[in-house]
Amino acid sequence: MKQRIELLVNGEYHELYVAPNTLLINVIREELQLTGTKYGCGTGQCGGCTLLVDGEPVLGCLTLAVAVDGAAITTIEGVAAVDGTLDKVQEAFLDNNAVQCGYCTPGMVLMAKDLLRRNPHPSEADIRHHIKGNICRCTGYNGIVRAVKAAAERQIEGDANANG
Amino acid sequence: MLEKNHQNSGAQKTTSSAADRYQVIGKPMPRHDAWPKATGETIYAGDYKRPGMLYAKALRSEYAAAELVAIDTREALAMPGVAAVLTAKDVPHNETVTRFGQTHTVGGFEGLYRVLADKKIRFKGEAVALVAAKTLAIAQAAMEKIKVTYKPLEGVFDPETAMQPDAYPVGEDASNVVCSYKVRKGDVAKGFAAADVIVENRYRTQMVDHAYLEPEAGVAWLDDDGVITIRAATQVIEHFRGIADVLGVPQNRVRVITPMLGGGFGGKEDITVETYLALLVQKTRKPVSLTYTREESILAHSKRHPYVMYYKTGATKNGKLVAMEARLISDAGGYVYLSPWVLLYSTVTATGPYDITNVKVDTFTVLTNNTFTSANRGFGANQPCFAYEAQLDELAKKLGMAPLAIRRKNYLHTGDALASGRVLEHAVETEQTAVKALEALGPPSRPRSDRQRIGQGIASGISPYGRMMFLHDTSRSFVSVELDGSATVRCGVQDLGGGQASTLAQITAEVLGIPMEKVTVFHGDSSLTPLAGTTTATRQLYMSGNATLKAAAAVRQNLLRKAGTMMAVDPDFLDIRDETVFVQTARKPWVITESESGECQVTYGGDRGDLIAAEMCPDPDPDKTLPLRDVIRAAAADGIALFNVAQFNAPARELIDFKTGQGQVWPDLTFGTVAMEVAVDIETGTIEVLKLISCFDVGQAINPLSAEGQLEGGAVYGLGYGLTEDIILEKGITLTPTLSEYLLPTAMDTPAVRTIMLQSGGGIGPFGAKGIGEPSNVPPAAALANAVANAIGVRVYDLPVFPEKVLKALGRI
Amino acid sequence: MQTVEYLKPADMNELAALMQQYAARATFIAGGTNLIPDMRSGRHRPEVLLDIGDLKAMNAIALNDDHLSIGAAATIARIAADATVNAHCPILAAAAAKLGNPLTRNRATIGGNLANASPCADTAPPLLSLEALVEIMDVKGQQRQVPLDKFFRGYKWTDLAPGEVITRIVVPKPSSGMQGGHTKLGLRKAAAICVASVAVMLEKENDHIAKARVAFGSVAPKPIRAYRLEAFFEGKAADATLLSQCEPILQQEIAPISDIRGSEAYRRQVTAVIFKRNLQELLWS
Amino acid sequence: MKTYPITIELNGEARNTDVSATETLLDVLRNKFDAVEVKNGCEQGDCGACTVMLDGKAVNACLVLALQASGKAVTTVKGIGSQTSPHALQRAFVEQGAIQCGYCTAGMITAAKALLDEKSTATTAEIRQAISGNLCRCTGYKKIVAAIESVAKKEPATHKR
Repeated sequence: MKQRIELLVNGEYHELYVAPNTLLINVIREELQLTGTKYGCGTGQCGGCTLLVDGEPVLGCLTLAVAVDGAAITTIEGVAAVDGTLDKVQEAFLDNNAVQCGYCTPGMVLMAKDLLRRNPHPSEADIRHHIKGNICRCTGYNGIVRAVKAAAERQIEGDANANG
Repeated sequence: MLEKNHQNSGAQKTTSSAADRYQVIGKPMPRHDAWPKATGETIYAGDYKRPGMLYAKALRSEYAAAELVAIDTREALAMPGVAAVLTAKDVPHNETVTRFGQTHTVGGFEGLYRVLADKKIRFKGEAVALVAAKTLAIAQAAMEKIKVTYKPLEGVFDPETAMQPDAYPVGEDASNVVCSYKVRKGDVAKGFAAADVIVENRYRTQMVDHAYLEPEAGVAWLDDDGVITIRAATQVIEHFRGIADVLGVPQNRVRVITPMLGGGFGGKEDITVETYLALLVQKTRKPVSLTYTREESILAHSKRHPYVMYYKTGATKNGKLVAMEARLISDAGGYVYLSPWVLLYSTVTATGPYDITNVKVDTFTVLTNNTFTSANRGFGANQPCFAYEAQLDELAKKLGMAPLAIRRKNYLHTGDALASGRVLEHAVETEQTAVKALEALGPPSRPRSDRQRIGQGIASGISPYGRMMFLHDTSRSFVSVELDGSATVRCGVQDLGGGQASTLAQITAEVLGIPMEKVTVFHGDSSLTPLAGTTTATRQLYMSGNATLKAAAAVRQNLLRKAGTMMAVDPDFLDIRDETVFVQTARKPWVITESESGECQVTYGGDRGDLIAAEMCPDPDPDKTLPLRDVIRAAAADGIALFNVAQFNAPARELIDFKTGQGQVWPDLTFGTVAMEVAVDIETGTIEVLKLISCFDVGQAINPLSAEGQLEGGAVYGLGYGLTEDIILEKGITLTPTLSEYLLPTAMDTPAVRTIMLQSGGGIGPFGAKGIGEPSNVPPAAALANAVANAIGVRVYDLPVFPEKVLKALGRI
Repeated sequence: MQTVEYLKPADMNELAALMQQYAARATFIAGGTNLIPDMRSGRHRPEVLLDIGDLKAMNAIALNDDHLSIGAAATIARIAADATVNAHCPILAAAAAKLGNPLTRNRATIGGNLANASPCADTAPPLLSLEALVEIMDVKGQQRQVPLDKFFRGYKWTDLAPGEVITRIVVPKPSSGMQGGHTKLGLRKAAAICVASVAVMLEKENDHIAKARVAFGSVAPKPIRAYRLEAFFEGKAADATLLSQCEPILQQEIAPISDIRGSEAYRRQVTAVIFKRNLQELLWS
Repeated sequence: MKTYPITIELNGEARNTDVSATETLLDVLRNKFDAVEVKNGCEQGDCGACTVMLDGKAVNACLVLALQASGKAVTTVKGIGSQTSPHALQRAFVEQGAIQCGYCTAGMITAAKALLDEKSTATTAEIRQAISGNLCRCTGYKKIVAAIESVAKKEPATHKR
């Protein structure tokens, strides 16, 4: 028996009928065809399927879709502006060579955004701690850490400009 | 002269010296693309899907002639699920000029190309706005919400009216005449004075549709590198340049991929869905899919030009043609597209395959508010054929000669010149094709009732293969061998269903001495396969066949050099057969010559493939062999290139003299004859085709099964032109928008076409092949009209030969 | 986008109940070969679709004492192949075999062909010449039978009131002396829309024509019975002069239009030809 | 948009989905069941590119509502045979050059299969008649008719699977 759920994904409303055991990652990737969210392990050990659900990071592979009925979800596709203009975190990832194969990047970017929302001035230790559930096999994390730091600085600059 | 006569399809391919000489060439074999098509696995343009794909629709003008006053898209844009609505103002470069995959600009031929209608509507069906939405249903609903304000204008729908100085201007220019050409040879006045009989008639051909089974379709997306990638049914992947120009992005940021096409016939030569898709992807950054409905296809893509043709032909009493004067007017419809090129083809072929002493030809192509016209299989060769062949029969009738007899007095032969002065240096076997075709037709059947009349008719046709020489045509192909002995071809050909890709596999297999199944062809990708030019103008076997032959020959040469070292034999005496290198004692090695101008001539195994007595190998040891795979591995270990990318350059000439029409337009031409027998019901006008023989000099059939298929299919394509197909327009409005009104021949209307292939070996394609894709459909309509005239004693001068026209000609209505 | 409802009654009782409930809002679908393209193009925007295609009662073909009963949802392909139809009404089977193409014949139904009431409806001329009756059920479940000729009221206009449905076609069994002929002219040999068609039923007694029934398709706003032509032949001796004498009457009976398939003049000419050929065939061969 | 559940036995496998009243069998086969071997040529029943067998009878999928096909068996060309286990018709089409662009092929083979299932010894005239709703623009039909003929004659008893 399918259950009706409502989701606001990247600002867009969806009414869906899902089986109670359907995982959120499958709804995002298959029903909504937002394939930016990656499948890495299916057991919550890699962070590839990280999503922001009502602003909180959540692993799509460990979350039932029915459990997030009514939630607002952000996927990597919802981070950049509609016209393709990149978010500051994405820009920082590019500038700091934080992207190699790119498979962990969506999860990393979302985690970084989450961190910066909570802590606009994170230390390197804060950053490493925050992304510890997101595995990267290419970069050795240095570039990612640099990128998050740079994003934090830009955010401050940006805020300062906005304020000034 | 080699001849193969295929009464039945399939297996009983005769032994000929070609069959002995080649391992793969000349052998009937299933094409490599046939299996996935038979089992439903081929993914055509409209079958493809991308995650998150949007669906597009094009809103089209309701009027054939109107001023576009205003477009209000707000309501459509506000609908949930609508991602984009575009009008002319959203197109970065809405107005450019039409180019046709050409890399060499020739002044004076390009016409205005407008992506979306702006200011003035020129034909009904012109795209006014584009919509992309989450579902097709939403896109459709949004399209209905776009408010367009038109101010209807008078319009002009008849090309002869449109030529008048005070005619309604279709476009922005005062004159509707797009261009005109002349051919002048001798003095027609003197010629007619010397003629014993003269016939003068007005002929009219109708507008027809390509009616490929696959409507225009494509899917486009932004790839990971931000390149706009378009996977669409197109005959010209090199439109990527024109698309990039419209979008205002560098040409290397647009990629066009073409999967197997569900037919093209010239209708997918101009851009159809590609630019629309690219614009919507640029706007939404999401994958977008667009497939035309059948009605849309009939309304909005190009058609074959309707012609009005005035022909005056004079002959002496023994049947020699001494003068011909022709005036041809073609209806270009709303936009120029390929009309100037098509007209040039008609102009130069207006005299047919005949030697006429004095010739005067004047041709015009004119804009009207009808559906625009452009390339359609035959490209301007079909219309004059209907007229010049009717003229021949009328003259024969007046002179009391048989149709074949008058033709035999006048056929051009190898070494003769066209009225345009071009000397036909390659094989011209028209007379042979006519003799064979008529012979195969046999004596007329007996009528089955007193209301039935039996008639027989023949028509010979002339049409080129290869593009116009002033376009400086080129093609490229990549061939490599793999370590396991298989081979790979990468070539930018578009495969329309004629076996364009499969042929390349066959050529490669022949050259490398491996079975065809061991060759894989990757085709039709503007970014990843070497560009091979357009699949138009019956040029791919000629151009890309030769490029592939050249590349494969280079790989072969590298391998044989290595084998020579390994076997201690001069590589010139080595050959490959059945994946084995051996000492060849019976034929000459490869000859590839390239002139200083870059023209290329490829010859295989001696003079056009003839067996030549061996210059005996100094150490002929038949037991000395090496498996090809071992040679490949040894060559690889040595770092010898296992691949080659070759470019084939067609011979180039500059523009012809437009005052006289003198000059050389094409590299070579194909000649053939169609013979038909019909039964006409003189009370209802109903025509039944009893026999249809198609005889062409194909030069060399690379794959006889495919070549026969082209002749059979071309014959029926041409039969439909003669019999039932008619895009009927009333003030620019199509009255035949579906396939129940636009009548293609069905299996019930079609006789079992009998094909006769002459194989002169005298073509300039690989192994002496000529192109036959387009030529095969040129004579059938003319043959039908001649057969009907023979049956009923009077002639129908307008195509198609509808039953009603038969009764009118008979004076019964 | 409008929401369309779809309901598929299991039997005639359910159908009657649904018809009563939805009345004029209901659109019936059986083969759908006309309706589905019309829905796609927006020419037809139904609210409620009642699918009668699989109703057993409406698919039956049965021979009774004095008539043949053909369920309205019987497909054209079935009618063309049916032994009973071929035995008793061969001209109906022949016309059915020429309708559309083999694929559409497997879906299209006789009820749909008649309800669509196109002047070129292929089964109409034979059924008119067989003096068939159309059985109609109204929204209250009441049945009535209407002669086919009265059923066709004009161009694509029938006796069906909104919400009514054809349940079956009743074809009186032709007397054993009756012979029939049918010809359809189209521009192709298959998948052709009719340009002109004729159906003739004739009974000869000795050398006289005892009874004549003639119908035409595609030569008037609707398929027509040619009563004056019938009257002209009845009681006359089967004489070759009839062929020329009947022509003015025939031309008065028909009122063809000019369209993309043929002009009025062409239709007049060929209608006379195919009619006379059928007559000749029936009278003298 | 009101939807209804349907079950179709597609090439022997029960498939479920929800459809609106106006969706056609063609829409559902191509868009929901990914059976893109069923081609869209005109959506009017004029071309035969979308021919499938519905309970054994050849029909245009564009002229059948998906709901009308519910509970019925649909066979596409993929249900007739595959490259590893081809039907005699598919082999004949390939080997005899009856395929050019291939866009009509799936429908042609399906229409031919329906014919031979009903009459395994079909004559040439019956073959031409049976495929007269399937348009082909490339081949001129000759090799298609010959391919079907070769199967009809060769193996009169074996094409029923």
